[in-house]
Amino acid sequence: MLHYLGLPAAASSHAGDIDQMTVLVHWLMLVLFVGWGAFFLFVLVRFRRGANPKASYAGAKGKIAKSTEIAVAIVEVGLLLFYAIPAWATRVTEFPAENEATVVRIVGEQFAWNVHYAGADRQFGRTDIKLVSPDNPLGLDRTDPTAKDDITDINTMHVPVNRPVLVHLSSKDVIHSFGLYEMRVKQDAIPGLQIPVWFIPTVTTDEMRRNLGQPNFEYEITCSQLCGLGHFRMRGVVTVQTADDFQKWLDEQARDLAAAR
Amino acid sequence: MNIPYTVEERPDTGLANGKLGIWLFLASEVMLFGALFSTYIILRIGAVEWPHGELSVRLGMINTFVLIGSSVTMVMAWASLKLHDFAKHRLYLLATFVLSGIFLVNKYFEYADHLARGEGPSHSTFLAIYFTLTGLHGLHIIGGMVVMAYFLGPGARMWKKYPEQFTNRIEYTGLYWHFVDLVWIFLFPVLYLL
Amino acid sequence: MHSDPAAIKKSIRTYLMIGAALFVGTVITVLANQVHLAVPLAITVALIIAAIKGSMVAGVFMHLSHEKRWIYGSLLLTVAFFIVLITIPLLSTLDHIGTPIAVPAAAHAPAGH
Amino acid sequence: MAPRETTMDNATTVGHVAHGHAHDEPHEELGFWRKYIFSLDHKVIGIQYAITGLLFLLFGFCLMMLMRYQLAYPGSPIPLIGGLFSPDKAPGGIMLPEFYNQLGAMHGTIMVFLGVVPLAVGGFGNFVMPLQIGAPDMAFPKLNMLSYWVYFMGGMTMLSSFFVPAGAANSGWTSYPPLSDIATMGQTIWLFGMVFLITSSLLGSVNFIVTIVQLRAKGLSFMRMPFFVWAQLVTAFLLLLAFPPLEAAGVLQLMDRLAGTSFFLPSGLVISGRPLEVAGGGNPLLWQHLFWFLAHPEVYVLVLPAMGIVSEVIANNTRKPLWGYRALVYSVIFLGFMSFVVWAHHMFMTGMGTAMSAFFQTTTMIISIPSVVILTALLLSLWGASIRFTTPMLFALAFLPMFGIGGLTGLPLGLAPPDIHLHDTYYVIAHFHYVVAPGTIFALFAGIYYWFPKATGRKMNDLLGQIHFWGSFICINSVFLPMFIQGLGGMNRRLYDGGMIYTHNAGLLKWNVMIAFAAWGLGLFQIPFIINFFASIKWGTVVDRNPWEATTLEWSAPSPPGHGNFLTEPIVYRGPYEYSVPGAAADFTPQFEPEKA
Ligand code: HEA
Ligand code: HEA
Ligand code: CUA
Ligand SMILES: [Cu+2]
Repeated sequence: MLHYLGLPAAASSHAGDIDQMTVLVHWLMLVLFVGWGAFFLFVLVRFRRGANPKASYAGAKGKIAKSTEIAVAIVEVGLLLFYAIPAWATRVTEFPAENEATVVRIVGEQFAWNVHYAGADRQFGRTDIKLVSPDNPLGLDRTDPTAKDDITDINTMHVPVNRPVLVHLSSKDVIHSFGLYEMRVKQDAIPGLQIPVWFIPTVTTDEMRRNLGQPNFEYEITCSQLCGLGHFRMRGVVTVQTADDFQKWLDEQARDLAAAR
Repeated sequence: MNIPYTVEERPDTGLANGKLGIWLFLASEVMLFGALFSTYIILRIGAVEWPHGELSVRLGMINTFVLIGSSVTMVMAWASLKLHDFAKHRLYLLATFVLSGIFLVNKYFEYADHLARGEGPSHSTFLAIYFTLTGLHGLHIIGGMVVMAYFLGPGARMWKKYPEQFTNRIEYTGLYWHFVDLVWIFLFPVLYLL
Repeated sequence: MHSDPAAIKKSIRTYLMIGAALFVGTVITVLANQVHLAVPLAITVALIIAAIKGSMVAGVFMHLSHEKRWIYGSLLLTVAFFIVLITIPLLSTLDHIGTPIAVPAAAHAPAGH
Repeated sequence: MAPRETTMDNATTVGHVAHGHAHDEPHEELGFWRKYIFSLDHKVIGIQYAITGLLFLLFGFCLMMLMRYQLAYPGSPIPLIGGLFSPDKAPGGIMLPEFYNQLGAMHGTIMVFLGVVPLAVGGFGNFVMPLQIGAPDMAFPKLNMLSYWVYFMGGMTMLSSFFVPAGAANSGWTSYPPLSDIATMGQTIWLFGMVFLITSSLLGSVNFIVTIVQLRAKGLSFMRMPFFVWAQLVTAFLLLLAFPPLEAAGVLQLMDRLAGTSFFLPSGLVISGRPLEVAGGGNPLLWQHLFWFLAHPEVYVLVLPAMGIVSEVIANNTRKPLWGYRALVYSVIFLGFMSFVVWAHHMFMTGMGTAMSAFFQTTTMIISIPSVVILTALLLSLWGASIRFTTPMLFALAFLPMFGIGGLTGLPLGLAPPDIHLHDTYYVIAHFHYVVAPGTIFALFAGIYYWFPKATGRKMNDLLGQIHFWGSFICINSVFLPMFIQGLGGMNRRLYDGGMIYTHNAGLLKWNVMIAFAAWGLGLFQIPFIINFFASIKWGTVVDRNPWEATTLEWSAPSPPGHGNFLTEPIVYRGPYEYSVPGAAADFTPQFEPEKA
């Protein structure tokens, strides 16, 4: 079934659970639809005026209806209790600890994703909306000691594979939505709120390119909430790397920062 | 051809059409103000600090008295019709009209005072809610006054021809008016005191 | 409902009494507010008094104390959804995984977008 | 037009009667305006609603056919009509993103609030319901006329917004702030339009409830009411209690836009690089709660009347009683009640905690059960039937599997974890279009073919009807089925370029072309219907009172019914669907036929 649903390739630790649930629901839907559909078509033929000139006042007998309805109810309860509710709980409660995760601040704006790493000191520098300017979209206060080593970027995000990623999601202006289809992640970015999002990428970009045979494949951040006339082009890229590659990238960024000062 | 139960009550429901109609309308009004109270609660929960004593309790209290008074005169206006005392009815209805006028004048001074101090709706969440809630309530007052004016003026003619129906209409007007009063009874503590 | 003059006369007396009671209730609310109670207590007191006054108006002036099945039914439904409308959005706001971003309130300027 | 002649002559007396002092009034002859435009007769008002609603449906559809061109061929000039658009919409015939968003928002708004609801409730409700309960008219005819005209003004307001600077509302039919708070002037017009539409609906729903409760004919107990009337009753309650919160929200958003308040604007917003000069302290999610508190019940407002119509048509064309009438009634009541407590299933991605999401997932699963019950009952009604495949019956039958698809695909959306993947993708678009387009719209077509003879005294042409059905059925499925594939593949909705910039959509773009052609084909297949509709008014075969040999009260009135509807006061002797009663002479025993001792 999973294959036939044609979902994008899964690339996070929890994607399996979600896909499994999607598959189960679609089985339920398929069974119901085919069951009723078959009954429907049979009845249309069997009881057309030609075949059955005199309708029966009594109509259908028996408990088929009640039993199907009860069956549907039971399956739905099962889906809720054993899949949906627990799975959701892990999404919104079991966040990784800051020290054993790659922590990233992501701030949506019309129409870009600002990416903010705390740098070596693992502390995000102070930001102030009064400092916001074209070359400092986050309004990061570089004079703040904790901000000196902060790494910022736009529309590109780097994360190491097989290590929890903890995103602190927010927005500067309107509601955006942080969608990562391969990771089965989606979360609205709501101004005035900082919302945590977590996932564990399990396939690096390079591996995925090989698996799919698409040399130019990228994990894409899609904006999934109408946010204005640029909504359709509010695209970001997530590069999932091996731990070393990621470390290399971090060092580069640090060097560039030093050079800049 | 005649639409049944415009005046007399339908035996099995015990209602005339208008009675059920006005109550359903009030039901929707409950949901309207319900949403606004919900807004008030959510914004207040999320507020960093909430201003106190920004409004003049004195004016608010006076207006509460005025509205309660108008509710009494309104119900009296209806009762006197039931007693077939049309003159009294007009007196009470007029009183209700005047009282609601006083309420609005009072409100005007309150608004003017705030605006003079540059405290418009855009000044703070509290004032935004204050102006929106009292503004909508004020519109309801004005609506009520229009209806009363009608029954004091041209509408009154009906009394001669169709007394019971006129009485019903005054009753429905009263129901609406008491509701407006009822809303204020909640608005006053919520906005002025808490 | 009551239409014979005697009954009306009697109910008029109740109307006046209720009117008086409402005045008193208002005074009490304001006084209760003068003695500065703890905020939650103040709120409950004020709302309880308001509720009592409200039910007086509804019960007597609007004759809800004796109405017909259909009106009770409709209002019951309304009250149910009213409660939903007040509580559920509030609960959802409280049970939210996001944390408000503390911002020094922006300059109080008459806004123009 | 035939029905108007007869229905409108003494229209206004109805009004006076409503206010009780018509007994001694002379019948003055009415001028054209009072007769055809400002009529107080529920049948005329119903027809006015229906035609206006149909025209808006057509308009909303045309907007969409434009959008589908942009999605199929992004950035290439619209052929033929492209030149007609002003440069701020489509310079050189190439649609701008601004314009695309306007079309999207207005398509949704128009279809829901100006098309389907006015047709299903204002049109069918007004015309059929009083006839089915044996009432001479609505309880408050003047109010009835008022609600039509307020609706009309709302519609005109919405249309006018296309011509204001920067065009119509462009924040989606959901109008989420802060985007809508800072949006262009069109949004203000949209809000005023909504205030009109909501007011109209409120007046209408009060009128409907009072009419059903108070004006039922002698002997028509609640459990003898046709299912259509039940559906209208529940719908009216939904409108009455769910719309006011949106009206409140609309007022708040107007305050934000016009008075500079910040109900929906949190502190510290930075719009295009500049801090926004407002007090702040607002809450954007508050709007979503108030909006969906209406908009979820609203979707049942879209479907309940459709279910009512389908039940009537099925009972009539199966020539047997509906299966489980009581189950149907209880389900529709329960459905209406539950629809007030599921709304936040549209908000799972806003950061809901475990408890609330568990609550809304559960209520959402619960609400699917009554729908299953209703569909099951309608399906089992076919068992033992003697099915006449008339045009209305074809549309009514098609409704069942189409609603089935739409409804079933609601289930994965109702479970939060699968919704992570499906939220805001074309899967959602496909889900609800299956319920509203091949679902509700088909049911409305069924209703038009079914009651047209009652309204005009003439039947619509069957051949054209069959062409209309098969053409629409094939095209509309070719439009919406591929959207499930696109949605599962992760194609977002509301994308101006049809998702071109995303590499993961590469394999899905081909469908956009096919969908576009299917949509235009769907448009073509509406032409036979439009021709049929207007031609039959003049040339359709004349019919008597009861052409379908039906059992409900409307068929005891003349076709078209005169002023006051019934020649003799109707009396009800039995339930609504007494078809093929054993031992009866005919295969239908109308509600209004006295028992012969
Ligand atoms: C008429 C309109 C209508 C109806 C009836 C429904 C019915 C349902 N809807 Fe839908 N919905 C919409 C209109 C509708 N919806 C709209 C407009 C939106 C999008 C708004 C927007 O974002 O713009 C939406 C969005 C929407 C969402 C949000 C998705 C998202 O944004 O992420 C959800 C989530 O729970 C949902 C769930 C449901 C459910 C569980 C039902 C259930 O009630 C369905 C129950 C029905 C069944 C279970 C079918 C049973 C039938 C059978 C089993 C028989 C089959 C028959 C044959 C085969 C012959 N809907
Ligand atoms: C009742 C609601 C309704 C209906 C019926 C429809 C009908 C259709 N809708 Fe729409 N749609 C919405 C409600 C509706 N839609 C909403 C709420 C949205 C979301 C908007 C948003 O994003 O904010 C949406 C969005 C939406 C999108 C997504 C756009 C985007 O996300 O960018 C698309 C894309 O194809 C689409 C297509 C269609 C099509 C092809 C039809 C077809 O089925 C049209 C069928 C119409 C007809 C068959 C016309 C019938 C009428 C006549 C024939 C007239 C006869 C006249 C006389 C006799 C006088 N709709
Ligand atoms: Cu950002 Cu859409
Ligand atoms: Cu919904």
